[in-house]
Amino acid sequence: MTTQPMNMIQALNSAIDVKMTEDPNVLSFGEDAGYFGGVFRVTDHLQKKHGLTRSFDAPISETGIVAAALGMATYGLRPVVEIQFADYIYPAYDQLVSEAAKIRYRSAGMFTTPITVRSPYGGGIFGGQTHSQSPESLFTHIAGLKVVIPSNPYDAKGLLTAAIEDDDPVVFFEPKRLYNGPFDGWHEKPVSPWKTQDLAQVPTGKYVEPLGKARIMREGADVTILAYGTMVWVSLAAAEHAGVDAEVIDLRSLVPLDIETIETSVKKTGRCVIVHEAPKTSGFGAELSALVQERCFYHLEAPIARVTGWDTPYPHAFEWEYFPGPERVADALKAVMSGGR
Amino acid sequence: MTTQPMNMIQALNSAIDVKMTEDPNVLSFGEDAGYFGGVFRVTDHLQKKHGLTRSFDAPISETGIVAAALGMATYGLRPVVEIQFADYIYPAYDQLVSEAAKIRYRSAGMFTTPITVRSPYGGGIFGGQTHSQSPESLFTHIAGLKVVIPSNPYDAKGLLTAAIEDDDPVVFFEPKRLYNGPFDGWHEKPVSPWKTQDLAQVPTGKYVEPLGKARIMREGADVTILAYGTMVWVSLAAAEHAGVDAEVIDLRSLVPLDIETIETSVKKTGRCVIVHEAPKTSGFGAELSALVQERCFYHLEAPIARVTGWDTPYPHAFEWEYFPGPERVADALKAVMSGGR
Amino acid sequence: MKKNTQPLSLRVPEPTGRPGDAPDFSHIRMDGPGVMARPEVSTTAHAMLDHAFGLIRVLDDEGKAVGPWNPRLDPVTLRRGLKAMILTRAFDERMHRAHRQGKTSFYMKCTGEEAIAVAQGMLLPREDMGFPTYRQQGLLIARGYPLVDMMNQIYSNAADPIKGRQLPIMYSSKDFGFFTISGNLGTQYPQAVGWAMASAYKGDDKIAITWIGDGSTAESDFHSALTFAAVYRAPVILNIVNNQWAISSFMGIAGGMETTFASKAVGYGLPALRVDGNDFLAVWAATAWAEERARSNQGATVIEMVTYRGAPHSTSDDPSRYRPGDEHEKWPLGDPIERLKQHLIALGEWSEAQQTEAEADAVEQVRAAGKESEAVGTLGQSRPSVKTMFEDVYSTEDWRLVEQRREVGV
Amino acid sequence: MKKNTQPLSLRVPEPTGRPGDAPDFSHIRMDGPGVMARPEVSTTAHAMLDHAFGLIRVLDDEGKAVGPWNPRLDPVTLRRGLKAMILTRAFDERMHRAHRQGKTSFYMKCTGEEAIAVAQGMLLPREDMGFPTYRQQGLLIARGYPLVDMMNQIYSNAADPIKGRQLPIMYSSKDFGFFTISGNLGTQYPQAVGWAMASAYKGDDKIAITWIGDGSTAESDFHSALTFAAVYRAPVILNIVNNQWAISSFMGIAGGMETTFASKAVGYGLPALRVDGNDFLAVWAATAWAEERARSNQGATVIEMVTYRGAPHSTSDDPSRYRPGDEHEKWPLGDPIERLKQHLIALGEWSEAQQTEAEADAVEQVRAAGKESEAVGTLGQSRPSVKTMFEDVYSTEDWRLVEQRREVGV
Ligand SMILES: Cc1ncc(C[n+]2csc(CCOP(=O)(O)OP(=O)(O)O)c2C)c(N)n1
Ligand SMILES: Cc1ncc(C[n+]2csc(CCOP(=O)(O)OP(=O)(O)O)c2C)c(N)n1
Ligand SMILES: [Mg+2]
Ligand SMILES: [Mg+2]
Repeated sequence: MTTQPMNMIQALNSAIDVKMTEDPNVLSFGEDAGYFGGVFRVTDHLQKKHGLTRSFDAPISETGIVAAALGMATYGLRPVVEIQFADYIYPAYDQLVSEAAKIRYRSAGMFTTPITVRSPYGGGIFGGQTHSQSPESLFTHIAGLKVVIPSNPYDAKGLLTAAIEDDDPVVFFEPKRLYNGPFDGWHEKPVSPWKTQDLAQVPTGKYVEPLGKARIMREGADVTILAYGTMVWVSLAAAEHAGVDAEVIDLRSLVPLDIETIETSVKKTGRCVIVHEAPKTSGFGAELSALVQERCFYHLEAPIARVTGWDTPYPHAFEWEYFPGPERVADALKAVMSGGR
Repeated sequence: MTTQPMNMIQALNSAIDVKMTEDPNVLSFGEDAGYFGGVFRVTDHLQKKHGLTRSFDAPISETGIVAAALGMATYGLRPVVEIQFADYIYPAYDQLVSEAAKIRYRSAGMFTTPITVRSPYGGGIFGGQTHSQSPESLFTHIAGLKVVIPSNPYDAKGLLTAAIEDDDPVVFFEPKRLYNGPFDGWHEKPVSPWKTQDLAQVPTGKYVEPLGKARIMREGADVTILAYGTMVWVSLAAAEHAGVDAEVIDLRSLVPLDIETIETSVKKTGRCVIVHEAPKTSGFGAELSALVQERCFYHLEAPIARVTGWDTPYPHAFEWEYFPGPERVADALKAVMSGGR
Repeated sequence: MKKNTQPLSLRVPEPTGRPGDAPDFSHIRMDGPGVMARPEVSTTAHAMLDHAFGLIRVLDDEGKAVGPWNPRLDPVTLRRGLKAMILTRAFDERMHRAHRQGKTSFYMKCTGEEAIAVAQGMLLPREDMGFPTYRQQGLLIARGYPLVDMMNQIYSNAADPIKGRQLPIMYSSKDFGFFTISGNLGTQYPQAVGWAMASAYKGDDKIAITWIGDGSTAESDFHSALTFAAVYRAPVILNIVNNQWAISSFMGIAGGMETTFASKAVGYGLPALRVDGNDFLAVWAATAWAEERARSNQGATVIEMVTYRGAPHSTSDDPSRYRPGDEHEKWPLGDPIERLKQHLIALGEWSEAQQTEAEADAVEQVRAAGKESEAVGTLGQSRPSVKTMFEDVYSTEDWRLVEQRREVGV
Repeated sequence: MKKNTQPLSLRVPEPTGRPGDAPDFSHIRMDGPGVMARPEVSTTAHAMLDHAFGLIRVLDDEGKAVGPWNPRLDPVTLRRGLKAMILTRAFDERMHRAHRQGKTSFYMKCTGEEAIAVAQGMLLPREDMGFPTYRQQGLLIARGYPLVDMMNQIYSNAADPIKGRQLPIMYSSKDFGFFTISGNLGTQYPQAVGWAMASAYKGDDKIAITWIGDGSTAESDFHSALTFAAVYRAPVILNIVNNQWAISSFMGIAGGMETTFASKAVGYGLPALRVDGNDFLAVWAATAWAEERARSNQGATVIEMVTYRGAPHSTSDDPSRYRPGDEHEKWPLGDPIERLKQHLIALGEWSEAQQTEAEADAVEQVRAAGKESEAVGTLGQSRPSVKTMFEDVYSTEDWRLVEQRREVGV
């Protein structure tokens, strides 16, 4: 298949475009997502190419967007909707938790809801507390929902394609800090654009990266780092910074979770550091820590460490103190290497 | 102070009544919570006693109820609102997460929101998937919210009083299975009413149980059980059933969490079992497991175990297979005692 | 700078009557039968504002069908409607009793509201999806859904079509155009709009119909549904079933003392019809009007069905604690079954004897279904296999569910 | 059984013009100045339905104040209003420039909408709490809030009154009756209702006022706000600022082509006023009417302010990509500053020279404040101490925050 260097925005756009071309039941809508193509331009050109009724603007009602998508999905369509920022997904929370997640179960499979809810998430863009949140764990707790987070253009397209084709509702969080380049958390250094990266060589046609398979971004012997989204790149930088031979695992999908890859790695390394941007308490790192501990207890040589956002809202002026950067991750790596005491 | 045997409904009612009597800024409202006194009668008689404007019915709009309470709180009132079932709190999720939790922070303390959001939660009442949920972990992830769950009438009154007096927003979940008696999960045996229990001797006047203090319900040497709500009684029954000398800790408040009591106990016993009714993945048990592991790693003699609801919606016909009963908890205790292998 | 002459005070609305009081319905605008005009289906919402405030009625006090909304149904259809309402009521009676007998944990009746779902279920084909609340059992019954399947659901037994997953009465039937009921109020309303949008998107000809209670119009989803319906001109019929009560809260707590529920359509530019919901013919005619509008690509209609919840909210409820005991008797729009019966008798197409026979027949149908369902088992005596608890969470079981299922040993 | 004559199709509304097209505002109902009657404040909502569809205007094309809504303001007040609008615009200009200079990460202007917040901020005392969106900076400015404090917030510097916690322009000032702005659209609307209910509950005399954008009326909170306001008759003024655009979406995506935004009040039984939002006098008069209604315990009023968003949505936006470039110039209701200036000149109370002087003075005030604020520091150059990051999460720091603060080493 021909490939092309793409940034993450282009890769996501291409995934939707390819699916819309292939399947007339796929359509896309959201706030400013039609004519304008979305505030981050992920749905750019789709209206022009596929027509007004297949890519359109929606009223500013996140609950209405998800509810309408659910109704469409039970009709047989595969709507891909955009929530402008993950910080604004809460008004739709009831429709996602009480409806999307439960319609298949409560109807014994009579009705199903193959919707994809895309939403840019995460910080590092000076967005303040309402343009920076990482609410993924609020969805991983909900049986019936799938939760997917890519870290690079190649996966973004492959995973979004899988999400659209998936017969279950998928919440697809896009690390907006990575839209234009692989940001590693050294925020004072210039960011290199995606085109220099292998994972930005994206096939122009259709391909699928299956949900539930992690990607080992770096093999290593000493410690396993579990990360997703922007934190994958921060973790790679941190491993280098700390000079630790870390195995960096990009989870890619939190639900379903690739427990095998995690377990194999931690059993090999005997150590584990978990990194995410969301606040610590009840973040997805808690679940990962619990799972690793349950399954690898007798292999662990040090306590599992979590490096996360603080238990505060995301503060505008303290972006880089809040953001788990490579130094904080490196400190955790070193601590874990020395037994965590 | 004179005490009186009360069931949990009466104790909660008494807490609100006492506070309304003492403080004209305390008021109560919710769906059917006024004239009728609530579908579980927790606000019974309050309208008659304190007047129409201090205890009234609200439109069926959970988001409106919470938002109105927030507005009132910023004016200086201390509203106590009822969400009829915890399963119906999601429409209010945005107001709780984006507003209640953040108003103090984002205004640097200029505006504060001392609201109490009461809601019956949990299963064991044949309520099916929309009258049985335990959504507590979805609130523990939100910095700025407090989350409190009593397990007996005495604590219910003392903690609810503390919640109303607290200057932060408190989500107060009431284990509805315990409203009338201390249910231990042996669902085929008759339930003894509260009046036979010490913790149902409730002072008629005002007292406060501070938030953030756990209660050790049973001292023990072999293993620590962390539980809250109905699961406290299930855990006590399980310890007996398993014949294990378990220390049973009733957390009472999840945020703030009494980490000291937890840490001290697990360091003593070297083993830990966590029990909750919510689904396992990203339940509050995950956070507890991660915390215990981080703080007591070198004291642990077996993996920490979680006994929880399954990762499915709450199924009407399989209530007792879903509900973590004493047998499942006992199995976990035994497994942990034998090293968890 | 403040200009108050007297202190403010908080107003909390109260119903006209509480237990012990005499019922008083004077606050409800009642127009006589036949007085409301029937506008063309293409009329703009703004040009028919009156219909948001008036009351469309066809049957008069003598059981005669009068005025422009008379749908002129043939006697066969009328008798089918009457029988379906009778059957619905008989079903409700029996299942309510089944609850008292401990055969189920829960039941909800629609007593007094039968005309709505029955007429609409008959009028619209099954291909048109209904997004119901828990008081539209009449839709299934009118469409001939097997009573025994309803009972199996109520008993969560081994033959329950939805495998014991839901609270009793939360039916689901794709084939009968009955969307899986949610326990969460209001959520179905914007979903119906989305479903209707999908039909339009595909260039199909199916429309959607949905119902919401007076109390539940306060939910957020009501607003998003009407917004989306108006903006995308969705082919959907949006019913508001105003039965005066929401558990113990009278409709004033949802704003019903300030204006009509039908008038909620005005702010979205949607046409509204306020209809006597206890008048089978009025319900039919209004629905047919809305149907024509939807099918001809002219979009959604909001219909307020003015009725009265004759029964307790559910088996968990006791209305004698919060409303006058004889409110239902005094309800000015009467009983839908009585009124259609009277109409058919007035037409010479029905008799008291036939009524008695139809009632007996309904009881017998319900009894037979009950026997069949109880043979499978009532709540707790029979149920689907435990391993189904882990199915249908996702399209395929993930490792967590496999492990958890194994833990249960199934 | 289906009756369609032709397949359904999905309608997606489109604006009358896109880049390159000629602006076309013919879809917006425009009444002439002075034509709308001024009902008694005690009029029922139903008796003044017309006001939800008409347009209240006072200033005519010559700058004369005409009709029953003329508030007959004295020249001192008028000049104060004009100057506050000029200052607001000057502030916007400078901060927009500050963004281009890299001094802040973000800014939002209210160009063309100044009359609304300025008139309302002057009319209502500070004890009345305003629950704003991000385009009511005029409220703070009209009430004399220090410009330097606004800038300090925008720069998240060490003197930021809210300690660098929020995105630029998300001001908060209890003392000036300005509720902490939320980045989440709509949430403030029902909170304002709750605040007003609290005032009524206490028997006080304070009222609340709140604003929402045309686009944001689609949010759930809009519905809950109007429901609660109507049911509890809350003393609150509910403004809908219809500036025709919501980022790139024209108001038709919020239903604005189906009916007026003011008419959204009808379904709640609330009175509605549709007002020329670029007419300082009309804004003043309508607000005074609503204020009187609220203060005299007659409840809430919905006011649609018809205006136009002259500037980009924010510094992150480029409207030339989605709307005709000259739409603002062609906007039929003109510019609020120009119109009030013209009025004052027509009254003989103002001159072009005074205007030039006032503009220069405004620029100077802003420049002085800018100097003071920049002396503290612009974004990234100065900020509150890092340990404040952990404060105000709760009334007291819990152990987690203590530990996390220590981890940062502060
Ligand atoms: C989101 C949500 N909130 C609250 C409830 C609890 N509840 C169930 S029925 C009901 C009353 C509904 O009244 P109405 O809408 O008038 O319908 P009716 O029962 O009269 O048919 C309430 C409050 C619920 N099921 N879902
Ligand atoms: C809940 C929520 N959803 C989406 C957004 C993103 N957003 C910010 S402003 C805006 C447009 C608002 O338009 P309108 O209400 O008309 O106000 P205006 O900007 O025109 O003043 C959107 C969609 C948000 N801030 N909050
Ligand atoms: Mg009702
Ligand atoms: Mg706007």
